[in-house]
Amino acid sequence: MAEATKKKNLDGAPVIDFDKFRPTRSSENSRKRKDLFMTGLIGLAFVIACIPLVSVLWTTIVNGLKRLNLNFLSYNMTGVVGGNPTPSGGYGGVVHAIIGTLEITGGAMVISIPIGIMCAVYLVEYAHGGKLAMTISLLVDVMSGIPSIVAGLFAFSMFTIVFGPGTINGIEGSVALSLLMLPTVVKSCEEMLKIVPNDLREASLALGVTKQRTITKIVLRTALPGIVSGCILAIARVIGETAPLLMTAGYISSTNVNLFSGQMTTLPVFVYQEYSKLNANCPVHATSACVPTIPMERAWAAALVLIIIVLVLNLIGRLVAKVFAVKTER
Amino acid sequence: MSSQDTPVMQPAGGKTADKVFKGIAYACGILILVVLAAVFLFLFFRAWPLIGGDQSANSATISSFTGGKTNSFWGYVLPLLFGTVLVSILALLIAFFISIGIALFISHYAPKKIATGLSYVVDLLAAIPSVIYGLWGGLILVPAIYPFWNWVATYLGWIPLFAGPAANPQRTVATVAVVLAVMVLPIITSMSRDIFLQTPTLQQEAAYGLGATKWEMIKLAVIPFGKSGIVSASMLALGRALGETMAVLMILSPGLTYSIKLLQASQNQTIAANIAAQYPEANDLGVSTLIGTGLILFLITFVVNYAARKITEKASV
Amino acid sequence: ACGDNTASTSSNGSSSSATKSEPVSGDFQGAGASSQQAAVEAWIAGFQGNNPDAKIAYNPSGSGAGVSTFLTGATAWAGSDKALSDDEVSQSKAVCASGAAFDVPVYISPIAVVFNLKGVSDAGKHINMDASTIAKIFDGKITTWNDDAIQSQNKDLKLPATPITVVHRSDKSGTTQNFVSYFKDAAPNDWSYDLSENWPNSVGQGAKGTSGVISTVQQADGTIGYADFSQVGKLGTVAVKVGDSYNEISAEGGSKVIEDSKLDDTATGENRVVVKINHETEAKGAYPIVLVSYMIACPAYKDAKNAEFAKSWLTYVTSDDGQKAAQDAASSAPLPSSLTSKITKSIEAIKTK
Amino acid sequence: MGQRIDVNHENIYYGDFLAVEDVNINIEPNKVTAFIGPSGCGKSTVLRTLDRMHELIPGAHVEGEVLLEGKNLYDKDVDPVSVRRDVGMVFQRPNPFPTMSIRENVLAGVRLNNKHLSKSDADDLVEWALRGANLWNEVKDRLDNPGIGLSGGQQQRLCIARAVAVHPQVVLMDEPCSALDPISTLAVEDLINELKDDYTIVIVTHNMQQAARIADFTAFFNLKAVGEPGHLEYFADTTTMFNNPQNEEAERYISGRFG
Amino acid sequence: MGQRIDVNHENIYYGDFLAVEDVNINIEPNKVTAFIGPSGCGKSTVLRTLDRMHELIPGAHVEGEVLLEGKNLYDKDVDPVSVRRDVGMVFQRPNPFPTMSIRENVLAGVRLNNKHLSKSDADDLVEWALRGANLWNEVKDRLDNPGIGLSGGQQQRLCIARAVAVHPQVVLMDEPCSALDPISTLAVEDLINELKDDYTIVIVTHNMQQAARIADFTAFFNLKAVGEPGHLEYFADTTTMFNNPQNEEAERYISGRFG
Ligand SMILES: Nc1ncnc2c1ncn2[C@@H]1O[C@H](COP(=O)(O)OP(=O)(O)OP(=O)(O)O)[C@@H](O)[C@H]1O
Ligand SMILES: Nc1ncnc2c1ncn2[C@@H]1O[C@H](COP(=O)(O)OP(=O)(O)OP(=O)(O)O)[C@@H](O)[C@H]1O
Ligand SMILES: [Mg+2]
Ligand SMILES: [Mg+2]
Ligand SMILES: O=P([O-])([O-])[O-]
Repeated sequence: MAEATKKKNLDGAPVIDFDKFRPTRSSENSRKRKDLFMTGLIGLAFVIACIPLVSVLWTTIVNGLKRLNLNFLSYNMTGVVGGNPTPSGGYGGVVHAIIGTLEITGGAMVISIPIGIMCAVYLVEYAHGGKLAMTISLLVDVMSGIPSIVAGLFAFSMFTIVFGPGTINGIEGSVALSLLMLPTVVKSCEEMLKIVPNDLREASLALGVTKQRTITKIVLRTALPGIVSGCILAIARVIGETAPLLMTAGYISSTNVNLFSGQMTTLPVFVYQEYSKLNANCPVHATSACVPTIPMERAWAAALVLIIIVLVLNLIGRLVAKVFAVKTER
Repeated sequence: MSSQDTPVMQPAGGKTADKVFKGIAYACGILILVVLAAVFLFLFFRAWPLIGGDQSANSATISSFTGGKTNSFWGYVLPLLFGTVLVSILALLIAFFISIGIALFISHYAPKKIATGLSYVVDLLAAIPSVIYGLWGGLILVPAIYPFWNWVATYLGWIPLFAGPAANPQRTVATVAVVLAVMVLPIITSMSRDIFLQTPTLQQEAAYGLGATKWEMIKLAVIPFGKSGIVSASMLALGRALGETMAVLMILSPGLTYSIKLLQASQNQTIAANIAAQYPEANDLGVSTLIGTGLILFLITFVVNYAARKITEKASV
Repeated sequence: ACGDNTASTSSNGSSSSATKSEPVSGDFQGAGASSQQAAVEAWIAGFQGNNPDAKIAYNPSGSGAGVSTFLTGATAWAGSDKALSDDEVSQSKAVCASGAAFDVPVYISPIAVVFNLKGVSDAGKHINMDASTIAKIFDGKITTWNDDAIQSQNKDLKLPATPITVVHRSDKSGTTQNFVSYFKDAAPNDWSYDLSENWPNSVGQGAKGTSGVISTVQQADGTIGYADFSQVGKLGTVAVKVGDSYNEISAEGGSKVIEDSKLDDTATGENRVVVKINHETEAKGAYPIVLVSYMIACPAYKDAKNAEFAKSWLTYVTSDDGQKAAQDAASSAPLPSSLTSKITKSIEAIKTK
Repeated sequence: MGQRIDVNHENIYYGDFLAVEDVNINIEPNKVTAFIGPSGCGKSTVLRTLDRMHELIPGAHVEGEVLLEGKNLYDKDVDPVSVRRDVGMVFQRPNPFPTMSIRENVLAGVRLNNKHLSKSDADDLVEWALRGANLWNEVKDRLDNPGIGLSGGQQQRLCIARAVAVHPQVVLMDEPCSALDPISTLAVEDLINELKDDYTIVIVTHNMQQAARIADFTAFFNLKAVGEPGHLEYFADTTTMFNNPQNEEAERYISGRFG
Repeated sequence: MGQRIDVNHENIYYGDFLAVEDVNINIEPNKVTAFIGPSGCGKSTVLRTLDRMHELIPGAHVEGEVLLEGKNLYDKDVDPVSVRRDVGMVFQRPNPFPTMSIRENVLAGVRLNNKHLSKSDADDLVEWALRGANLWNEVKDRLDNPGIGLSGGQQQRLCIARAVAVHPQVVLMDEPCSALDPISTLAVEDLINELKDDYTIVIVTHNMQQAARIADFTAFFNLKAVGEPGHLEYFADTTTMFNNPQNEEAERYISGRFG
């Protein structure tokens, strides 16, 4: 067919010799090889990463299971002397640390989740990318990089300056942790609010619903599963913090349920303290019930408990997210 | 049904609630600024004796921290800063490519069922506390990794970074970087996985439709789409690495030099681990000094995150 | 409270002759040296045997933090690996109801020089060294195990050419200070550094805490480090030259040094019992590298309950019962009788009511 | 009953950008008025000023008057929230609330305004609105299923039901059928025809046949060039517009028709 | 030059769900074949099996044969990557690569095989493809601007240019105009008319007028009920299909037409 005569489109178009661009066998092969190579590399990345990850979990589980039993979960560390068994037949436990962990993280949640959500609401629903909002969202990003030890120093400085030197209590730890949680909460909520389709806001507003109710009943409700899982990630980020809590919440071997007074032990701090003890002494006349390696065994068992708590939290979060899952179109 | 002739535009209820809600939202936004300012101010206040206090006492404190190697604050903090940055960047370098690989594996290579499981495992790993990584790194990894680093030092020793002899046990920057890489890997992985999964199907099909292989599709559609997400994930990861305390504390054999001999012990130390190591035995002035170094760490992470954020902004325009 | 392991009254109740006073009750807090932790745990258990209503918490946050906390008045006593400085003594006047704080030794623990050397430590053998050799090793002057300086003191051992890896504490530590103060006294020519709780040189490797040192030493062949006696486990220990003999580490050996030591007369302030360890002792069977750890208390408290508690607590801790409990729990050395009367006098000075 | 809308000298801005210029139009009560015109000429923009949705866009504002039964919507004392209650809106893409069942979607306008309805009142309202939206028979057995589970056409009718459930006087529709298949489109068009007995209806459409089929009046918007503000070029009853337009631009646009 | 496609006994699955059943169709070279039918009947699904895009959906698979000039695309030894190069595709919504300039978008496909394209070759190719897609005059001055900055219709033509730049034998289009305004639609329709000289074109459309205007052959797909598999109900040349269909279902569907 005489091409040029018919097509007005291609008038004046350069003539292309498409044979030149035909894929050659070698180019095809090299592309295929590259594809295969990258597939291999990506698979390999995965395998490489699995080695340490599996090793961490495996070590913790194997070492942790040795001492993880009901007794360990129902007693604290009072009256535990050296490697000797306690009257209940155990070797001390972590009930005080579990309570401390839950209360301190709970305190951090109570502080940071409402603030975080409202801050995200401000950024997404009210600020519309104004200058202040840009600054705030930039600072939130920056804040997410605050090292946990700095958060600890901050809470320590604040409490010792405001409430007098030597102040150590659970809520001080909560404040340190909430500083770490806050940016994570804000950012994940922000993301979640952003992906709520604008259609829904407009639909609600067009029904004559006030902005506040649109936000609480439509936007936040639609984003809820995402917010929940975001908050869980934030909790997971802080529940294992050790360094800031060493400074702020201290360490105690008995159970303290008062978040606002007295020292509190958390699981990670417990793990660290037991690791620091390394070995317990068994005097020469001790019976065979005395276990010299008991502190390390307790450390691993507590580490396992910590991992299990994190796992359960994750599961709960996912379940919540699934049950309330919201399908927005596309 | 009847059309009740409502008067036109009667005032709607809920105006007060509307205003209060808006006020709270604004206040929470502002609170972020206040909190950051508070962090800075409280730290600064506690570190004040470093500047406003008795300088000879300060010198004595620092000299006692360093065994007399230096008695100036900067002489103390700069090597720490160097060590902090060195370890974190190494960790990021190690983790980055592997994380992107895993993220792609989960988002585009693994069968759906496996991918869900893997994602879950990765999310879980992000939550493993650093103290556990510290235990694992110090007790399991250090002896296990020695043969490898020794091999590296033997055959790649001509590269200054790997100058031998490899310390035994390997409580070195290299090993710590590996542990930190493992720790930050889930962060980068899970964030970039989420982004990769969001790549519009349309873009991916556009690439496939042109006859792209899977990898070419990823290069054409997935990576460009995820670029800024990857940067911000890495930034978060770097932030975490910069401030990581327990794992470094429990593994690294510290030193206060500007050395880059990754395989030798007692070369570098990080600010965060140094604070944790010195804090328990520090007296009042010592605590001020440590808080001073903490303030520096705070400013550094601030600057790094700020810069990274600016990069992300530019990239996404 | 929830989950408490009820203290076994039977174990320590048998000989409660020392403490006849009224049982104390209430919540009491202490903080300080981590080295004392194991002993304090035992003391708390023992003390509660006689005073079941006393709740005692000890935070092993470290000597420095412990003293700082004590000086804010937040704790009833502090544990510390070193005696108070003059400054701290004067600061304490603000906290104590009257007078200044004082310190008494409560815990004496030998510091082991541990090593891991194939063919020696795993065969359960000791290595003999004198102060100067140890100092040179820890200063990086002696770098292989078969160095003449070592070999010549260990005629019956065939030492390998393995390089020596020194392992020291990376954190600030009372153990370090006590350890190097031994060099300063016993081998001053081979140890030029200032006395400090921080490790002064960059020889070898640092590790966090006693546990870090022990696990590092365990991890490689040719390592040598120092650690509290109770943590030695299966590692080899160095027998230290005292006079003409090489003495292995033992609790009694530790006591003997203290017995042979004088009080530090530079420590100003009433009731203070500060030991100046005689590292150059030639006493038979003595082991000269020891850590002496103190408890710090006020002679008078603003809170009468604290006063009562402090008196009763310190009395128990320094009693034979208390020292026995610590020996069992932490393989520490008992306080030598030469000190007990002074200590008792200081404690008696605490004003109750 | 529907209410009339009169727009006088309306200029509409996005920030500094004048998007639509000097619109004057009288929208008759209980009639269907269609807006047509090329893309970007400002049909949606004008529509959204009729219930003050326009001002939700940051920086957007309006000059001139929009009179609803003689009362200017943009008067100081007028609360935009209540304007939107009187003037309902249906959007291009169906947007039922994904967290709500069909029933709750219909009731959303009432419930979200914190009005408490007895169960029987609610049931009545749901049935009335869904019947009005021609959807009752299709969904009456699954009112508690999520609204998002319906087909596109059903979803759009659900959105119409939701809009009418708050008893507006006017219903605005922005290309309500453009995301629908032909069969669903027919259903929605039928519905519009029925709704005009009770409401004043304004509809934006790309589809001139649709305008011809359902509108009583048609407004043709145009724009001189991209970047220039759009304007109302020609307004007439639908028969005139499509058979005998007295405006050259409109004629050209309509005769360039196809589809 | 275009190539012919013959589909024999094709069953298409999404996992276990049989979406389309027993399709047999012969697509003539250098003609435009339109797929019409109600929503969900499987038009897009069938289209996507013609260049093996279908199998990209996890679990999706195909039974039967699709012959491209006699060669079965689904043979073991056929590389889907090269199939997709020979059979280009244009999608419902325009999807230029957002990070690339107009120029780079056009070259994206060619670059895959020719890493080092000389500048002049590249320039020629870009001009040729953009002219072919009727876009050259509109964009020739801003080839380095991002492709995403164009209007919808321009973007769609850019996507067509990108598809033809790799010089395929067949171009598949899935409702290429449904997101476009009428004027852009016209431009794309004109373009399709011209493209058939060089390519075999298969187009899915909702718009029967469009099919009537541009297609040489029309395939009517139908489905008995929701959840049932779709099937090819009737295939005929376009004149027959719209004027005198020999199939009752097709007749009903077409006469229910509007728009
Ligand atoms: N949110 C906005 N911000 C800034 N300008 C806008 C915005 N929305 C629309 N515009 C501009 O206002 C003008 C009118 O747009 P509008 O959406 O009202 O047109 P339309 O006639 O509805 O077009 P279409 O038929 O494509 O829906 C256009 O120039 C458009 O670019
Ligand atoms: N990704 C998918 N997974 C499972 N089922 C699918 C998928 N895509 C389409 N289907 C199903 O396959 C059938 C055919 O869908 P298809 O999209 O091909 O129809 P269509 O004729 O193109 O419809 P439309 O006109 O709405 O585009 C429908 O029942 C649909 O639900
Ligand atoms: Mg519009
Ligand atoms: Mg389709
Ligand atoms: O008790 P330490 O000071 O050696 O930790």
